[in-house]
Amino acid sequence: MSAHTEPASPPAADPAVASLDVRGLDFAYPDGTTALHGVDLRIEPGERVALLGPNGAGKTTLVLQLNGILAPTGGEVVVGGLPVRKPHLQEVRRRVGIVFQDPDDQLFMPTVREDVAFGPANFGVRGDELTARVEAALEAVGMAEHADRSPLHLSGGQRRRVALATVLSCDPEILVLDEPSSNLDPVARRELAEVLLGLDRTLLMVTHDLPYALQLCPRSVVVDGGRIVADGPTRALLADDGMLRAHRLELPFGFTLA
Amino acid sequence: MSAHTEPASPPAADPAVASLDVRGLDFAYPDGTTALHGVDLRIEPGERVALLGPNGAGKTTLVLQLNGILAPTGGEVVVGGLPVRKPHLQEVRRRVGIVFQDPDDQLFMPTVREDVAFGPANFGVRGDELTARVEAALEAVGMAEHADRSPLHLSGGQRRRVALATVLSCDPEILVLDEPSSNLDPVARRELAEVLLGLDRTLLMVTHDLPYALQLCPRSVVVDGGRIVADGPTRALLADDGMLRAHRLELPFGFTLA
Amino acid sequence: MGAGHSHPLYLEGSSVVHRLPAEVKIVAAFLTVLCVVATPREAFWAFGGYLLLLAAVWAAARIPPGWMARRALIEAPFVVLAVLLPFTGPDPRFEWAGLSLSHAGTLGAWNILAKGTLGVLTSLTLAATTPMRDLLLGLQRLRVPALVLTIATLMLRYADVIAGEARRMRLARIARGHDPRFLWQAGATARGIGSLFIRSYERGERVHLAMLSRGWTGTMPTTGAPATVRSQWLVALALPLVAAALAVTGMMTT
Amino acid sequence: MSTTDVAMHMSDGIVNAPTSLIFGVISILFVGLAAVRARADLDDRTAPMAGLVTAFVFAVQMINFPILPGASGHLLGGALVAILVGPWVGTLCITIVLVVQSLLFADGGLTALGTNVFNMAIIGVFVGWAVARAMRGLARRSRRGLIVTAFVAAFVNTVVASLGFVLEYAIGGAAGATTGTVLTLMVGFHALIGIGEGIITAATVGAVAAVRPDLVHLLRTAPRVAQPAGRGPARGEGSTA
Ligand SMILES: Nc1ncnc2c1ncn2[C@@H]1O[C@H](COP(=O)(O)OP(=O)(O)OP(=O)(O)O)[C@@H](O)[C@H]1O
Ligand SMILES: Nc1ncnc2c1ncn2[C@@H]1O[C@H](COP(=O)(O)OP(=O)(O)OP(=O)(O)O)[C@@H](O)[C@H]1O
Ligand SMILES: [Mg+2]
Ligand SMILES: [Mg+2]
Repeated sequence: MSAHTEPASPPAADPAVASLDVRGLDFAYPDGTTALHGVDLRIEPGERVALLGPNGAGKTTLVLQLNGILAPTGGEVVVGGLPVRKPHLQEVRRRVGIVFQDPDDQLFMPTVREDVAFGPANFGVRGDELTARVEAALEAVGMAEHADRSPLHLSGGQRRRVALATVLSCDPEILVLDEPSSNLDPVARRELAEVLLGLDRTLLMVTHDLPYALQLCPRSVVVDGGRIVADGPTRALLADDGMLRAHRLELPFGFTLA
Repeated sequence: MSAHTEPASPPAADPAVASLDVRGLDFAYPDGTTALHGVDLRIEPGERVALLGPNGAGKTTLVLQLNGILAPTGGEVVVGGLPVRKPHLQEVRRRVGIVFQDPDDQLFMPTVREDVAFGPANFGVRGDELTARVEAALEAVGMAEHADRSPLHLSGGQRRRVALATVLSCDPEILVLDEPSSNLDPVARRELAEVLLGLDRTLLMVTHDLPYALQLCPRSVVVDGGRIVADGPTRALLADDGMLRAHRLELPFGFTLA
Repeated sequence: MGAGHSHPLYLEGSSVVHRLPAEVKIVAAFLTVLCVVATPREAFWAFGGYLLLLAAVWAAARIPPGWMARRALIEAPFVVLAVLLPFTGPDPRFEWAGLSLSHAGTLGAWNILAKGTLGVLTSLTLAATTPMRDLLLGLQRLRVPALVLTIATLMLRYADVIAGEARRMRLARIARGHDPRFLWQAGATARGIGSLFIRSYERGERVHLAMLSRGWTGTMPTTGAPATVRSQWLVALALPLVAAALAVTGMMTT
Repeated sequence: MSTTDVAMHMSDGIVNAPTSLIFGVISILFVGLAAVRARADLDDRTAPMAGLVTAFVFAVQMINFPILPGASGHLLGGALVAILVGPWVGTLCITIVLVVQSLLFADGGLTALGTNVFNMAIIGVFVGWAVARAMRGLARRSRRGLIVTAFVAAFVNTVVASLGFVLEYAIGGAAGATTGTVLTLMVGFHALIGIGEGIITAATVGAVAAVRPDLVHLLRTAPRVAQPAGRGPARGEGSTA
């Protein structure tokens, strides 16, 4: 799905510049928990990458650095050539759209429609184009019929879908999704995969669903203990039993790597 | 896992009395959304049942009726012979332990340990037994090392695990889990399955992960539009393509029903 | 209360009164109550006149008088002072139903009750016809400083966050066998309030950061509400004009 | 409410029209000054804190605590906001609460807004702040010190704010009671309310200081270092260009 009718803001990226470049990133939470140790990660424009790893590995922490919600204690993040720092924040946030792990952190407007319109309206989209984008995003996640309800009064999976729509409607160049498929019913999960495969955008997706990662992302990165411990083609990583076992990963019951 | 050392409160259920008996249950939310229409469901002691269905079907709404958090607009729920109504609520809540869909609905104490101790302490468990139960529950979800941290400052999957522990420590006769495996890493998901298979308790589990349902629950119930639309052996239901398709269910990519 | 949408006292409607801009209604309500307060307490009939005036507004706004009466009963400030005045007021005194009441005190109590109740009814009329979002816009047009409006906007948003977190905490407690009656113990209530604050703050902070992630710069995207026209001012100011006439007549006749 | 609400929300008609207007003007001027001074304390990142404190005071005022049979009081919040966000921002917070309550909840009369703001948002906050400032040494020494400070500041703020009411009544009281009676009544009740106020303020400030000491304005040393924690998104560049 392209959330708007015309490709108004194509990535237009210089192929020599990485879409996302994380360099020697360290981060400690104020209570002293060190969550990231020297993370290096380079993602090219248009790549689709899965971020895998056990609970508490630091995936969410890494994601929150990518548009300056958390500020590194060391190292830096560069988005399409622009360092994630004070003067560039607004532009970085226009480029990087993040779907948070918890939809309740994402939704706050009185109605679903207003929530989905909030992002593009802030980025200057108005009138018919705004309406079209909102419709398209809600259509893509199958929530069009609930547009006038309050996000507070939706089921868990419905809230997740609206959270996805709020970011799809911004049509960012880089889409970062933190466990987007959790709480979705099986068909919604597949439909989301189809939407994401149809987007011509850089994609970074955190997931615990290894088959889903294989389906969507040619490349995967494994994080554990705040470090990147593996990086390569998803199929090759999933075939590496020893590596998987060392980082609390395994293929689910009944799944066969064809 | 049995969260305490001695089997202090075995179910001791009369086999003629259903563990859980839902009769003609109707429910509408205050904003007018009718979420359940005449639901009938009988679960025998010791049964393990999966509750399947698309987003917004009414699964969570049904779960919240089982210990009186939501009160039916029509029909009734009977737990081990006891109607879920005012004078019995405390006893019903001792018998039915619910793990909510959102861990933030479950956790509220300053430390993980206090949160896990909260339930059993309310039900009169004290001293060494309390300590033992808390330890065992935290051990079962692999969170023992985080016992003294604040639940607010954990990762998403870590919070999910603690939420599970807070209910395991109550050692209820009937365990109701709303999407317990979401946000868990693959190994934690398998470990949870092992813990649940080891419990000799009535189990009702909401999930969107059909292979997980097959692995854990011999029987499944499908809900859609607030009604029960299918009820039978899990394997048979998962083989019924037409039924699955009609209710937005499907087996995941790469999974083969052996 | 739904953020920015409505609030418990709002009565959905599309009447003339509902459609008036909020700043016009605020000014009209304030001036009307000022007239009520300025009316001498002995001018009993004037207070009846104010009541009729308000009743006319309710008719125009399609507010059932029963609805008004019920809200007024709940909201009316039965100030302790008013209840005690007839007993504690100065002499001379008179006998009524076996009680010895102060003349000045009883008049004073009537003064507070009559003016207080008319004030509450006026505020209720304003509240019933004005959603929160309009109120903020109205305050903005009344030149309230931008900083105050930002805080007020955030406050309305966070009111939902707090209500949500309070609901979650209550749920978490009762589902695991907590008896909510204990909550009324001062210590437990106070501790609960403390953790509610932290939870709400941290959730509110995350929501705020999520808003920033979607390009928020501190002001809501403009909704393009139409500007207020002179005729709307004229319609609304008719109310305080009649009230002023009543007040002046009251002053002259007593 | 079946119980008598003696907390300080004055209704219309307690003081006469000229007194209402005079205090209205004083309050508008002072709040205008606060809006100017608050800008120094408030950036894009602390604005949410001010919004939350305001919403919190608003929400907690809905909880009435019993004082005597048939009489209840509720939080005024002056010391609480002064300690958490400082006196200037605090004045704005309480003013907003009072305005919204008056306009949308019919709580506190429209013409009494000036006197209510004067008592609770100006006297209440600044007296609370003065006491807390005076005890800052103790507050910084330990958590218990902070809690004691919060309790005392809240108690004093409540009682002194009720004297504002007595002052207005003495100037333009429209009811037939002597100022002496009003003084005894108000101060007596508010000494009791002050205890409830003190407990809630102490517990809230204590809870905040335990997890997020960076949020307590009173404990802050000169230029504020952004140090939020919190589960998900925390510290960082919250502000936008
Ligand atoms: N608080 C609420 N107020 C009003 N309607 C609600 C509320 N919560 C849920 N609903 C509605 O009730 C219906 C059933 O919701 P419920 O949460 O039970 O679904 P669910 O089966 O658990 O879905 P999911 O798989 O997405 O968690 C949905 O249409 C939903 O929009
Ligand atoms: N607000 C916080 N304060 C302190 N420590 C935190 C906070 N949030 C997370 N942590 C800790 O930082 C580490 C990394 O957490 P993070 O949320 O990034 O994990 P994750 O990889 O996203 O895990 P999950 O798969 O469970 O979501 C964990 O040890 C966690 O306990
Ligand atoms: Mg995470
Ligand atoms: Mg659900």
